[in-house]
Amino acid sequence: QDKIKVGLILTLSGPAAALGQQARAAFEMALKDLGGKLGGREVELVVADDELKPDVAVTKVKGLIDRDKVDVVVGPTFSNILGAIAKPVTDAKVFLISPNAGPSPLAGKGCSPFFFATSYQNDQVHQVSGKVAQSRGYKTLYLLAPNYQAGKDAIAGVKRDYKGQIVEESYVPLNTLDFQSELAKIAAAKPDAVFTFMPGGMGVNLIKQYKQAGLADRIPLLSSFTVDESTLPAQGDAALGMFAGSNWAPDLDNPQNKAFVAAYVAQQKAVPATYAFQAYDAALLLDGALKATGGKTDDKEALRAAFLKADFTSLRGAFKFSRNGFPVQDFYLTKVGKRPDGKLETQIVEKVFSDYVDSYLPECSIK
Amino acid sequence: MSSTLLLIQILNGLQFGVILFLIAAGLTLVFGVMDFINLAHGVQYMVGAYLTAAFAAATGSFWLGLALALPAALLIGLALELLVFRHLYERSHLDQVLATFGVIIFLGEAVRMVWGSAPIGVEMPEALSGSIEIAPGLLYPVWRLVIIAAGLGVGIGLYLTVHHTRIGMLMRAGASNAPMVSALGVDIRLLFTLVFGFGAMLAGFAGAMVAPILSVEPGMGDGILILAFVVIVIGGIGSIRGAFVAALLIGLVDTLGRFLAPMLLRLLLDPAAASQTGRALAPMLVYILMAVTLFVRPAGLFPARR
Amino acid sequence: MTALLRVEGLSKSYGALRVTDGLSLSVEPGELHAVIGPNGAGKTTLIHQISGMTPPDAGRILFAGEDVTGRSMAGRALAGLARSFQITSILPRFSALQNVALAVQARSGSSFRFLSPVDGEAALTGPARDLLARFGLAERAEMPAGALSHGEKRQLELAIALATAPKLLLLDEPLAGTSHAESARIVEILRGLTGSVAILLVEHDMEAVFALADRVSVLVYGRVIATGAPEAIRSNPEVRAAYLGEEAA
Amino acid sequence: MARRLRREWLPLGLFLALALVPVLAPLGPQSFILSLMTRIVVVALAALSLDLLIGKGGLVSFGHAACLGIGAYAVGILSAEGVTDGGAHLAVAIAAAAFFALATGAVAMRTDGVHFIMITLAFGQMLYFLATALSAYGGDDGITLPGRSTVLGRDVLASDTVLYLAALGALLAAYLLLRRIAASRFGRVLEGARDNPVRMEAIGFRPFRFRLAAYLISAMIAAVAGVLLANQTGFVSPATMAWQRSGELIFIVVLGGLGSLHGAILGAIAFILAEELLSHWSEHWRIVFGPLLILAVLFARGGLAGLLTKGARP
Amino acid sequence: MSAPLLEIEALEASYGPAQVLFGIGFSVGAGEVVALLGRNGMGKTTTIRSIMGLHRDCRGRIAFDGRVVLGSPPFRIGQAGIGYVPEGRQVFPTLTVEENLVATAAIRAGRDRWRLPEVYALFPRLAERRRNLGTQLSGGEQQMLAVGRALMTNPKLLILDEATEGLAPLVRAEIWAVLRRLRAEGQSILVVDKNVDILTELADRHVVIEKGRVVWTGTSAELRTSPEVKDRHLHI
Ligand SMILES: Nc1ncnc2c1ncn2[C@@H]1O[C@H](COP(=O)(O)OP(=O)(O)OP(=O)(O)O)[C@@H](O)[C@H]1O
Ligand SMILES: Nc1ncnc2c1ncn2[C@@H]1O[C@H](COP(=O)(O)OP(=O)(O)OP(=O)(O)O)[C@@H](O)[C@H]1O
Ligand SMILES: [Mg+2]
Ligand SMILES: [Mg+2]
Repeated sequence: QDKIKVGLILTLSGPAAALGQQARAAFEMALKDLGGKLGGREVELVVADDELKPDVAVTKVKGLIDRDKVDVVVGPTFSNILGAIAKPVTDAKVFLISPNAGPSPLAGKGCSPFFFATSYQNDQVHQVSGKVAQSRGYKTLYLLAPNYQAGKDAIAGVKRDYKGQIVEESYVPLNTLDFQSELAKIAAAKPDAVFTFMPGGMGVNLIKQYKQAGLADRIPLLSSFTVDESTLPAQGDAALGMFAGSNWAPDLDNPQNKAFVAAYVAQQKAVPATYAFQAYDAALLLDGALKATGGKTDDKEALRAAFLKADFTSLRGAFKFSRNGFPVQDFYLTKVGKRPDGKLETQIVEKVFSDYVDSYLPECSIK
Repeated sequence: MSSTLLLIQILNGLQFGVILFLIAAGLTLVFGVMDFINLAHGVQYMVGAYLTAAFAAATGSFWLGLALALPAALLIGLALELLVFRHLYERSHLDQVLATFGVIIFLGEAVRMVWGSAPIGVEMPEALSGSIEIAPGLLYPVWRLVIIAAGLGVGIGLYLTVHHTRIGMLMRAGASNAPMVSALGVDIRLLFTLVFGFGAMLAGFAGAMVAPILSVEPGMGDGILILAFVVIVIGGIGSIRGAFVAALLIGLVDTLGRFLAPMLLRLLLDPAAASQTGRALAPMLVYILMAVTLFVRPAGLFPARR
Repeated sequence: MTALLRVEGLSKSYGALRVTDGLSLSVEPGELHAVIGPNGAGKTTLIHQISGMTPPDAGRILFAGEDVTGRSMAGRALAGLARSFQITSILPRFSALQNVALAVQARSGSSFRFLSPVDGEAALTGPARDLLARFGLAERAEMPAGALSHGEKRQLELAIALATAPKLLLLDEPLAGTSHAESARIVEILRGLTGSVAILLVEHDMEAVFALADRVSVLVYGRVIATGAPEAIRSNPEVRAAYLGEEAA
Repeated sequence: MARRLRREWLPLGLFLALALVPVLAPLGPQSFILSLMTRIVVVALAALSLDLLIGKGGLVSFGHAACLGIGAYAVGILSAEGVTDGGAHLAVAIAAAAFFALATGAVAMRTDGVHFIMITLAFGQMLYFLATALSAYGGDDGITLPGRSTVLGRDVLASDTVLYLAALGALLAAYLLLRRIAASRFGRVLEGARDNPVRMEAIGFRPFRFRLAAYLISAMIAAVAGVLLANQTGFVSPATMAWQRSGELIFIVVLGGLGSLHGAILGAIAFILAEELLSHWSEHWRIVFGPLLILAVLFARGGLAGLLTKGARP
Repeated sequence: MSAPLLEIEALEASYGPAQVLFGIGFSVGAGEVVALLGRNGMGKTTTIRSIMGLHRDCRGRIAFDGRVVLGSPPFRIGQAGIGYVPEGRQVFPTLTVEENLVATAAIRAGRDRWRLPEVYALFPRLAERRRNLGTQLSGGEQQMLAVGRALMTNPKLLILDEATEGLAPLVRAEIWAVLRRLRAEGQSILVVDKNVDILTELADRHVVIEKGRVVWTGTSAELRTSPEVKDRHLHI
C-alpha cells in the first residue's frame, strides 16, 4: 500500500498563528506517537497555511485536493475559514476533520456526511458559563464580548441557561487594546459575576487590566477562550483564579492525557491548550477509523461509518459522535492555577454537562 | 447613569488618547515632519515591546529591560535607515509604502521566528503596579499615570525639538528640499539617519511602555499603525500639537461614543434596534470622525504651516 | 463702451497684512494695462483674485459685463480669462506639446470623451505646434516639460496661457527668467496681440513695460497710487521714489 | 508594425499566456490551477481598475477593496435570497458600486494626497464594519454560496474553465477599455490633474469632475471583480474588504508598475504566485517575501513592467 | 599669482542619454567676479549645479580652493565655502523667513560678515515678514530670502543663478550695489544674470556659453568692445 496523504490546513502565519501552531505541533506529535502510520499506512503530511484569508484558503484546499491528492483534510483553526473551505472539500467528497472550529451552520442545516469535528459546537463552551452562573445563583451578570459574530454567538450561548438578570451586554470593537472604560462600567455596575469571551491578545489585555483595576478579587470572571494555555504565559499571575468553560483541561485525569501533556511540555516548553489536544485527537480519530477500514479510503460509506464509531481512546475520555459529526461529550468548568513546575494551566473545577449534545442536531438532515 | 461614571469615562478617554499619542509620536516625527511614509512604524513599536519583554525577562527588571531595549531599537532603526530608507527619500510616497511594507513583512516574521506566535507578557515594575485614589472613591492604576506622563513628556520634547531648535528647522527644511539644505553645507543625510533612528526609538519606547498593560504579540502593531495615521491626519500632517489634540479627541470619541451612543440611540429607537445600531456604529466612530474632519477641514484640524 | 475687466473695491488681508486694499482698476478691450510696484505690493495677489485662485475679502470683479466674483477659476478661464504664473506652473511629465495641446483642448469641446485617442486630434496638436514655434520651442516640442531649462519653461508657461485663446490675459512677470534674446521675442509676440487681446501685465522689466503699455498703474501696499500713460508714470516722482529708483532715468 | 510589436510584446505575451492556461491546466492538477489562476485574474482586474485611479489620476484609494466587497456581497446577498442569475448579480453590483463611489467620492475628492488615502480608508472601513454587522448574512463569519451565478438560468459557470474564461474575458475587456480611456481626452485631463491641478483649473478644467468620473469607472470595474471573486471562492465575508486587502491592491499596482495598466496584471501574477510558491516552500516564507518586495522597489524603478520593457522603449 | 579659487576643466554633463555640456572650462580667481552668460537653455544652470555637486551625471575636473570637489557630496562643497543662490529661489516653504536664514547659517573660517542684522539691514522687507512662511512671500521677497540665506553661510565664493529675477528695479539696484560692495571687500563671485549691461560694470571677466560649450571669454572691457559677441551669442 502506498502512503496515505493528509492535508493539514491551519492559520500558521500572521498575528493569529499561535493556535494553529499548537495544533500542528500536536498533530505531528500524534503521528510520531503512532509510529508515523495511520491505520497501518505510512503517512505523508502536507501542511498549508490559510493566512486567515478565505479566498486564499479556498485555493489552498483546492491545491491539497487536486494537486497533492490528499485523502483527508484536517483543519482549519477559525470558523470563518471553515465556512469558506467546507463546501469545496466536502463537494469533492473528501473528509474534513475540524480540530477546532465548530460553527452552527455545519452542525445544523449545513451539516455534511463528510464533516467531523474533534472539538465541539462553539456555543457549547459558552453554555458552560451560563449554566455555572445559574447554578451558583448569581443574581446579576455582566456580559462582555467583541463586536463580531463569534462574540454575539458567545453571548447568546451564555444566555441560554442563565435566567438571572443581565445588567449589561457590552460589545467592544474587535482588537480593543484598552478596556479601562469597560472596567469602569463593570465597577459601577457591581455585578455578581462577569462573563467574557475575549480571544487572543484582547483576552491578555483584558485580564491584565482587570487585575490592575483591582476587580479580580471582587468580581468572579467566567469566560470562554479568554484564559487558556495559549494566552496564560502572557497573562501571567493576573489570570490566577479566572474561570473558563472547556471540554478538556491539561490536568484531566487519565493516563493518555497525562502522557500527552508531559510529552508536549517537554517538547514545546509550553502547556498545551485545547487546540493541541483536539488536533492530537484528530490524528487518533483518523487512525482508529482507518484501522477499521483496513487502511482503505475509497469506500466513503465505510469510512464514514468508521469515523462515526469514534473507535479510539480520546484524551478527553470516552465520547461519541452525533450524526452531524459533532462530539457528544462532557464539559467542565476550569480555573487557572499553577502547575508544580510553576507554569500556569487551566484546572478542572467541576463537570457541568455530561454527554452533552449540541442543540443544532435536530436541524441536520443526515440520517 | 451617574456623573462620576461619566467623569471616569472622560478620564479614560483622555488617557487612551495619550497612549495613542505616545504610539503615534515617532510617526509624527518621521511622517508628519519628515514627510516619509513609514509603514514599518507599527512593527518597530512591536519590536520595542518584544525587546523590552526579552530584556526584562533576562535581567529580571523592567527598568533594565527598558534601558537595554531603547538602544537596541535605535540600532535597528539605524540599520533600517542605512539599508532601506535612505534610498527612498527622493522616491514617491508609494514607493515608500511598498518598501516599508516589505520591512513590516520581514520584521513581523523575524519576530515570530524568534519569539513564537503566542502572546507573551511583561511584568510591571512592582512599585508602580498599584492604584492610587485620585479623587474620593476613584481608584486609578499608577502605571496609567506613568504612561500619561511619558506621553506628555514625549509630546513636549518633540514639539520643542521640532519647532524651537536648529535641528528641527533643518529637519523641516530637509523634508521639503534636501538637496538645497545639503548645498548650503549641512550633512542632511546624517541628520536624516539620526532622525529615523530616533523615530524608531520612540516607537520602541511606546511599545515598551504599554507592554505591561497590553499583550505583546505578533501583529500588535498592525491595527495601531492605522490608528496612528488617523491621529496624524486628523491633527493635520506636520503638526505635533495637532497630533496631540487629535489623539485626545479620538480617545474621547471612541470611549464616550461606545458608552453614550447606545444610550442616545435608545431615545430614538427601541432598545433592541438601538443596541444593534450602536454596535454597528461603535467601531466606525473613529473613521466617521476622520471623514467628517477631513470633509470640514480637508487638511486636518491644525494644518501645519507648510 | 464698457471696460472688459473692472475691479471694484477689492480687498484681501492675511492676518494684519492688507495685501489688497480697496483696489479698483479696469482693463479696456484690446488694451495692454501694465501693473508695476515694489516686491510684495500685492500684484500677484491681485492676479490670483482676478483669476479666481484666491477669494477676495471684499469687492467685485466684473468681466465682460458679468460679475464673476463668485465663479470658480475654471469657470473664469472658460469665459476667456487666462493667466500665467509667476512661479512656473506646468505639467512636468507631459511633453511641451501636450502641455499646450491640453490648453487648446480646454476650449474645444467636451473633454468627457473616453474612447478616441487625443494624440490623434490634429485640431489640438496643430495650433499647439504653431504656438510653440512662435516661442522658438518647436525643437523642444516632444521633450518632457520638466526637462526644459528655466527660461524655456517660462516661455512654455506663456504659450499655455495663450493657447486658451483668451479675451483677457493676466500675465505675471512673463519676462522673468528669460534671456535678452527671448525677452525681445516675447515682447514682439505681446505687441502682436495688442488690439485683439486685452492684457493685464505685471512686470519688473521697465524697458518692456514702457515699450508695450497703453496705461500703467502703480501698486504700493495694495493700493493704486497712480495710473496713467507710460510717460506720465515714468516721470512721477512718487513712483520713482517707491519703485523705479534711478534705473528708468 | 514591428515597432508597435516591440512596444506591445509584454501585454500581448501576458494575455497569450493567460489564454493558454485552460489548455495547459488539464496536464496538471486542473481544478487547483484554475482556481489559482482565476484568483490571479480577478485580483488583476481589481488592480487594473485601481491603476486608473493611482497611475493615471494620482488618487491613491486605500478603500478599493470595499468595491470588491460590494461585488462579492451582491452575489452573496442575492444568492441567499434565491436570486442566482449572474446578470442580476452584475447589475446590482455595478449599480451599488456606482452609488458608493458617487457618495463617497464627492466627499473624498475634496482632499488630496495622503488625506485622500486616509479618507478612502475611512469609507472602506465603514463598509467593512457594516458588513460585519450584517448578522442576517453571517456577520463577519460570512456566508457560503449555494452555488455559482447562473447565466440565463443555466449553470455554465459551474465549470472551473468557464469561470476562468469569463474572468479572463472581463480582464481583457477592462484592459482594452482602460487603455482607450487613458489615451483619450478624458485620460489626458485626468493625468494633468494628477500632476498640477491648479494649472488645470487655470486653463479651464475642473479636476473634481474628472476625478469623480474616474473613481466611478474604477469602482464599477472593481465590483465586477468582486462578483467573480465571490464565484471563485464560493464564499463571501467581510475579510474581502479588510484594509489589508486594499493595501495589497496598492502594492500590486506599484509593484507591477504605476500607470502602465498591464503592469497591474503583471503585479498580480507576480504577487500571488510568489506568495503561493513561497508559502508552499516554507511557513516562514515571509522572511524572504519581505526583502523581495524591498528589492523590487529599490532596483525595479517603474515596477516590473518598467524592468521588463527597459530595453524596448524607443 | 596663486591658483584660482574655482577651477573647471573639460566639464561634461548629461541628463540621461542627452549630453548638454561639452567640455566647459573656466576659472574664478580669489577676489574675482566672473559672469556666466548665455541664452536660455545653453547650460548655465547645469554648470552651476555640477559645481555644487547637485548634478551627478558629469565628468571632468572641478577644483575649489585647491581641492578636487567633483564627486563630493553637496554638503562638503557648501562647507568648503561656496554660497549658493539657486535658480528659482527654492526657499524652504515650511520654515519662517527667519528660520530660513538661520537654519543653515554658518560662520566658517572666522568669516562673520553676514549675520541676521546685516541681512535684515540689506533687505528690510524680510525683517517685516520674518514670521511668515517661505511660501507666503511674494516672488521678489523669496528672491531676497534666497540671497540672504546664501550670504548667511559667509561663503568664500558666492554663486548667484539669476538672483535678480523678479526683483523690483530698486531692489535690483540694491543687490547690484551690495555685490559691488562685496567685490570691493574681496568677495569672489560667480554670477548668472540677464542684465548684461550691469554685469559689464560689475564683473571682471565674462564666460559666454552656447549649447554647452564656452564660445567666448574675456574681460568687461573686451566685452564692451565686442559687439559681435553680444550680437551673435547673446542677441543684444
Ligand atoms: N498666503 C499668504 N499668507 C500671508 N501673507 C501672504 C500670503 N500670500 C502673500 N502674502 C503676502 O502678501 C504680500 C503681497 O504678495 P504678492 O505675491 O501679491 O506680491 P507681488 O506684488 O506679486 O510681489 P513680487 O513683485 O515680489 O512678486 C507679500 O508681502 C506676501 O508676503
Ligand atoms: N532635468 C532635465 N532633463 C533633461 N534635460 C534637461 C534637464 N534640465 C535641463 N535640461 C536641458 O539641459 C540644457 C541646459 O539647461 P540649463 O538649465 O543648464 O540651461 P540654462 O543655461 O541655465 O538656461 P536658462 O537661462 O533658461 O536657465 C537645456 O537644453 C535643457 O533642456
Ligand atoms: Mg508677484
Ligand atoms: Mg538657468
